[in-house]
Amino acid sequence: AQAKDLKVGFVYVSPIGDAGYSYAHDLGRQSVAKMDGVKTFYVESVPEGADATRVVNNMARKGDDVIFGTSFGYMDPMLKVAKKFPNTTFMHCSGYKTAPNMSAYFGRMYQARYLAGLVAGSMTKSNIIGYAGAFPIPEVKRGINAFTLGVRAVNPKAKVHVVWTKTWYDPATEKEAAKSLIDIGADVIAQHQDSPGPQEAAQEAGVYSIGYNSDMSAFAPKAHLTSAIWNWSAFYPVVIEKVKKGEWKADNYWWGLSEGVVDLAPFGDMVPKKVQDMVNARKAEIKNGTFKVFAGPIKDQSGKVRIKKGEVASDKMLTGMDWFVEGVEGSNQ
Amino acid sequence: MLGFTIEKRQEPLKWGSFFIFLVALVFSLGVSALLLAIQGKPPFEAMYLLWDGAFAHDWALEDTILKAIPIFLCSLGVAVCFRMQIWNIGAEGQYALGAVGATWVVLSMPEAPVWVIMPLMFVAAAAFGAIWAIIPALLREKMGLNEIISTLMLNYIGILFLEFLVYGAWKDPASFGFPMTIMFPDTAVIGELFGRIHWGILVCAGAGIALTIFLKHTRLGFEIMVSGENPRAARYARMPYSALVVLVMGVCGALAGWAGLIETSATLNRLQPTVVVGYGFTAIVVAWLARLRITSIAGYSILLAGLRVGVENLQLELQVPASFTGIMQGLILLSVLAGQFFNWYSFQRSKRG
Amino acid sequence: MGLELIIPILAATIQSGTPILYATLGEMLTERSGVLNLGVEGMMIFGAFFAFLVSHYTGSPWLAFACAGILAGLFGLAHAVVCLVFQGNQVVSGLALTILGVGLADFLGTPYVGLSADGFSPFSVPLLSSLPVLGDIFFKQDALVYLSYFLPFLFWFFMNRTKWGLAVGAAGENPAACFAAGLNPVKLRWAGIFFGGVLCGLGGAYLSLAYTHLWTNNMTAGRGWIAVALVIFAFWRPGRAMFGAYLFGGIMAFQLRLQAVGATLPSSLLLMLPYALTIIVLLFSSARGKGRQAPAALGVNIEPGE
Amino acid sequence: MAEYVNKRTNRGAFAGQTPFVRLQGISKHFGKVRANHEINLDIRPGMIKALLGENGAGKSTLMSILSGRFQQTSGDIYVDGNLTSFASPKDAIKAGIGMVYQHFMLVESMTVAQNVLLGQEKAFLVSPKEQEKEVAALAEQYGLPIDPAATVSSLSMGEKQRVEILKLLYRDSRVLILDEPTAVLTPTETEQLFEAMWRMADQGKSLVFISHKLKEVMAVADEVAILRKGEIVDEFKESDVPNETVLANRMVGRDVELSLDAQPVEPGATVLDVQGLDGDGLEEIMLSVRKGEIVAIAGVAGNGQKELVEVICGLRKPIKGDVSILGLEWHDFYPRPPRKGRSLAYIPEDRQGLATCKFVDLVDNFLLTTRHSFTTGPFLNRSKAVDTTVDIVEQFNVQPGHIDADARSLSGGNLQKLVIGREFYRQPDIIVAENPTQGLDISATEEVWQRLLEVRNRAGILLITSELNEALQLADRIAVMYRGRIIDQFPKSDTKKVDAIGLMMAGVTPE
Ligand SMILES: Nc1ncnc2c1ncn2[C@@H]1O[C@H](COP(=O)(O)OP(=O)(O)OP(=O)(O)O)[C@@H](O)[C@H]1O
Ligand SMILES: Nc1ncnc2c1ncn2[C@@H]1O[C@H](COP(=O)(O)OP(=O)(O)OP(=O)(O)O)[C@@H](O)[C@H]1O
Ligand SMILES: [Mg+2]
Ligand SMILES: [Mg+2]
Repeated sequence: AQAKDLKVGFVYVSPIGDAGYSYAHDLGRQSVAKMDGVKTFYVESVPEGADATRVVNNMARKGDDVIFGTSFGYMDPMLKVAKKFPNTTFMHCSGYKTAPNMSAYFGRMYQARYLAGLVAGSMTKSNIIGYAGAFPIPEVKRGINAFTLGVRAVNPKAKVHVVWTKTWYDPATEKEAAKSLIDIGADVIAQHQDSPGPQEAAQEAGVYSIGYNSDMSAFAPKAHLTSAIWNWSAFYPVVIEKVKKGEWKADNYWWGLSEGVVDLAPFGDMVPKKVQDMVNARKAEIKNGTFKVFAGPIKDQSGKVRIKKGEVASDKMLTGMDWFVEGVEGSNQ
Repeated sequence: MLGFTIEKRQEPLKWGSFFIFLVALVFSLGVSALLLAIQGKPPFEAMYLLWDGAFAHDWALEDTILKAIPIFLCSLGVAVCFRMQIWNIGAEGQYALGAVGATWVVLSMPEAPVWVIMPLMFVAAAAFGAIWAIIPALLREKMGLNEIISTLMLNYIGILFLEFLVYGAWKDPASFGFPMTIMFPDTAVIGELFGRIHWGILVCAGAGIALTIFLKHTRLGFEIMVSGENPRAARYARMPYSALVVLVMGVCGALAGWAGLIETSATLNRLQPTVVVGYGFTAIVVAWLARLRITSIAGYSILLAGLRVGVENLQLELQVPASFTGIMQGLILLSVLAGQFFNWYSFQRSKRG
Repeated sequence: MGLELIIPILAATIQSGTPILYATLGEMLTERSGVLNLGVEGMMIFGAFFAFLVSHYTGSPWLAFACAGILAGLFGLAHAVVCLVFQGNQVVSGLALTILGVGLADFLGTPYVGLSADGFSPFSVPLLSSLPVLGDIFFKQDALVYLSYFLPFLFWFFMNRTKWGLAVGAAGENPAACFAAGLNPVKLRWAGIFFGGVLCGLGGAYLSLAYTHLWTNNMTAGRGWIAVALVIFAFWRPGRAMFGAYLFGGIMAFQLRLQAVGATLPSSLLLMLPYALTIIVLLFSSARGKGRQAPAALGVNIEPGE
Repeated sequence: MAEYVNKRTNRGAFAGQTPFVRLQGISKHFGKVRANHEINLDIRPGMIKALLGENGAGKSTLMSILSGRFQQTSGDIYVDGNLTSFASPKDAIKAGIGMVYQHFMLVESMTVAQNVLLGQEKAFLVSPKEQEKEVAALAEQYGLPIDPAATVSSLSMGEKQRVEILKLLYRDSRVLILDEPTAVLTPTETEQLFEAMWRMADQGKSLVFISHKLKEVMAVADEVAILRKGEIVDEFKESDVPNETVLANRMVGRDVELSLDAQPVEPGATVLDVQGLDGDGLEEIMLSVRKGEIVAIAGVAGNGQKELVEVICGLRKPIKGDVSILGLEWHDFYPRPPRKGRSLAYIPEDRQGLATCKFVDLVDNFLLTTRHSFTTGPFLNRSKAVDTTVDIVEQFNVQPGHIDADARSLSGGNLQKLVIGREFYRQPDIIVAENPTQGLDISATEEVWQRLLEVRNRAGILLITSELNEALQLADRIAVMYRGRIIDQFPKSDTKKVDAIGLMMAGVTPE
């Protein structure tokens, strides 16, 4: 029944060899490639902006049926191209603009971050938790906030200290950032970069760590509590299936724990059974929708109430989250 | 030793040099093809795809030219500095500052009519870029600070300054916290001229012609040439050496600034950190390959831009990784560079046993 | 900030300065032989990759360290071919080497991202590490750091107290004189480029064997360029190279800790610190006019038949 | 003027021995240029052989072949009767042949001892102390006093030359080639050099001596060979070296006059006035030059002449004291670029490095200091400059006269003529000429001297020279400089003082 293969293109912002964000997306692509009657293509290291327009345009011109753009900065370029190619399906990751032939999608990584925060908050003794952040953009800040909410849910005295590295994959600098956090007394290190540098720092210093992107336990078996991980294989094949069946429609897909796009890696041995049970219970609540991470009241760093009691942050607010919740220490720029 | 000696030519090759360039190019493409063949990719198809994606269609040529525009402008300025033996490797930072200057104008008068906002953007971009270049010029002349180091450091500082603004005060409130300014109003956007080519290309042409006339036919141009050939002779002939240093650096900064302006306004329509993608460094390579000659700079800008664009086609069709661009670029540079040797020298069968 | 934070900062300073120190000395050696090689970044990442590769397969960090140096040195010889044989422009050739090196390491290294390999870990030097303050700063590091303590002195000794070092220096100052004295300045420059490349490769190896035990693309992240700048900063003197590398590493370590304790300055501004301070420190020292001059023939090719 | 007394003691001792080196049919081409053609030459032990010839005759090229720096296009070299070939200076050094080049081949940033031992260190590890001891001993042996620990850049020209000679002696060279060694030396240093040369010859070494100064050749040489256009035109043995005039005529191929007729001109207005100039090593300099006169500053190089000239010519700010040029204070005169009329012309010693750009053609080199005469608005009128350059090249006999050739393709003498033509174009009222004939051959020297005498009618000339003969030939007034001071000034007619110049240059004031 294969008259013509479905051609699917992916545009990545960094090389897929970064073991991180683009790599995770590429794993998703590979599961699409295994589907019958589907061919995949990709271009990596495409800077946001003019280059992205050109690449997306060329993909459409070459007859790709579905194009996934996996970085925020591809939003406007894809929108431009989408207008010119009404028969092509465009999927943009992490943005908010849509068109009749363009959807936005992302994963609710913050849910996994919150769970990781529960673990960290239970394990800290010094009540100082370090967080090595990549760039001060909403996606990272949202993760830090969710993590901090998790930490303070079990340990209201704990603080989360943030250091920005302005890198996505510089193991040396990221390790150094983690060490700087350990130097000020942090005994759990979380990270939002793609390299396992911070994990190493934690292992060497004998403190705990929380990974990101994929299960990072191999890098720091003695330190690794858990990781907040991506699983795009749970999403991409579903979309392609929809397109093939003609069921696709423009929408805003935000999938999370319940769909399996994000998850928590297996716990390290040092995490007590009691904590594991508590986290798993909360995970189930999130999955079945009885618990919302960003449910008010939530105050920001200055003590101002940002989300009132009884309210839940909208997806729009989450998309543009530009402030830190109470309990985060550090600059939000 | 090998039965050959090296002879220096009395005159450099003229048309032969183009032939040598082609041979070097073919050689490096051959090595690249070989690398691909080792990886199990079809080498001839790959070379065809490269050509196809960079030059063979209207749209491909448009893409290439669009990319060549900022490279050309930066390279012009860099070449002027190098002619005077001022090692300005700060075009990247000056480019960033130019983008900042232009954006500053847009943000402070978004409502202004096009004939006010556009000229002011050009003035501000030139001024910001020039200031970023004149700082190291003054440090060099007044304090003896090596300009390689100062321009290199100012690159980092300039780019971080751009980030500081865009992550901070200049962030578009409607950008959902992402580091980018508001969209420029139409009055501040450099429009299309033919096809997707915007009229920034006219700026290139103008700058190229003006600079050629300036260097060839004016007294200051002559003084710059002499100062580059022999700074001591320039001092002897009482040329205002320090002022000339400031002048060439200023010109380079202004041109790089314009490149930043054009890229921001014409292709991004707003300022965001990704406007900085290394054109300033590519410009150094282009300037040297062109041996600082303006017409050659145009050619090499298009060549290097075409390579960057063409390799994407390779990625799409053959799943060749992006890093292959770097490999090809490096190989082409090295072999063209080595080939230039034959412009001045030839191997002769040695006469003595 | 109290002593309990200053000591870790200084210890971190040494660690983050060490890869830069290796590379700076490498570029310095090449420049002292009269060749400007802007390919430091390319050779460093080449070294970083092969160090990781060899260690990953053999499990022997020392072997990996040696291989990284040799392979990076051999890679650097492309610069020698272009500049010494074909009289190519040294600036472009070096840039090309960086572009090629980063590309190759990326191309070859992608399958190894995310794997880990054995490497060097810190150990305390008996006796010395129990010194108050100094022990914690200097003597609880890894073997490659200890090695690097000797490097500037060895460099100085080689250049000033050995036959070959003096010859290399002469090739950088006045190749014609060197030739007339019966030496072969072109060969000496080959050596300068090779061994300079070796040191750059070792600097890269430090990143993937000691600083972290990982390989990723773009691992050097601009450190090669810093090394090029530091050679000038150091006025071509090895002792000052140590000062420059530690200064730079120190400010980097300092600004991260400033963030960690909760400073609310925007990170962009903090990240400017190392670059701005490099200029300022250099201004002070060049204002005092205490610089050794650049090698007189730096960047000038030796024409055949001259 | 001092006559050199030949102090050889055993000239005859080596007579009849086979030559160390025999050159047979040596030719050398640079592209189309035929620098040497079919040259046969013997170099014998214990002999000082002088090579004479005009600029560009091929002397340096021939000796560079012998020292391994160049390879001959054809011809053979025999050392001790055996056919040899030199692929590099290393081979020549091994064969015992060494050369002191016209432009020294020293590493300025290294010490004397390091330079002498460069490439010859006996062990891998080098001890500066040992090296210095060794070099000091060698210097002692040949009477070439030098501080082995000094950095070369701090040495005077004469000392640098001693380092070059020590380098050769350290390598046990049997043949020492000295290319225009006296061009940069003071009379005393020249004398010391000659004594060293005699001592070396007496010990059986062969020396080749290239010079344009016939007096020196007559004094030191045992044998003379004359080159013209790449060929040997004459060879004289010890016994039959003819007089200077004959040598000069053979060299040039026509009759040359060896002395000038410098009729004094009535001096006019003061064009340069220096009052109490102090600082930068200068002390209380008082000096004035009037139109129509040539004032020579005689003195050993390095006694402040450079600083004085740089102040007068605007390359250095006066620290204390008054300098007035053409009636204007220094600070009023010097912001102005060089323009036609009411201007100062500077003919520097360093023709290649300072007065011209090597890789630039003659027109642009001409424009260097005359550019303001060819400027309209911001533009430079190059076609007019081309015409003028053609005129100047013709008028001043610059050979070869291709104006689109690079400056480096001109020989020293022709480059100097171009510089002089250019500087005279602005019709300056004051001319500062610094060793204007250094390195030039006889006919070029003669031409330059003539030009300076001619222009005296409308300008005042300050002549800085380390060559006494030049001062005596040209000057109306002579000032002697020593350690930054002018220790005496007198007219050339004051024969008593003129005789004492040599002493004054060494800092001894008579009376
Ligand atoms: N490297 C070179 N390339 C091309 N031509 C050269 C080179 N060296 C010398 N020549 C030419 O060879 C000829 C002989 O030059 P050479 O330097 O031997 O003359 P010379 O007798 O030493 O002159 P001078 O008295 O000025 O020192 C000249 O015509 C010169 O132009
Ligand atoms: N690279 C070169 N290309 C062409 N000609 C050259 C080159 N180098 C030297 N020459 C020629 O060689 C000649 C001799 O060179 P050299 O440097 O000995 O100058 P010179 O004539 O001896 O002048 P001076 O005695 O004042 O130094 C010059 O006249 C010049 O014509
Ligand atoms: Mg000569
Ligand atoms: Mg000469």
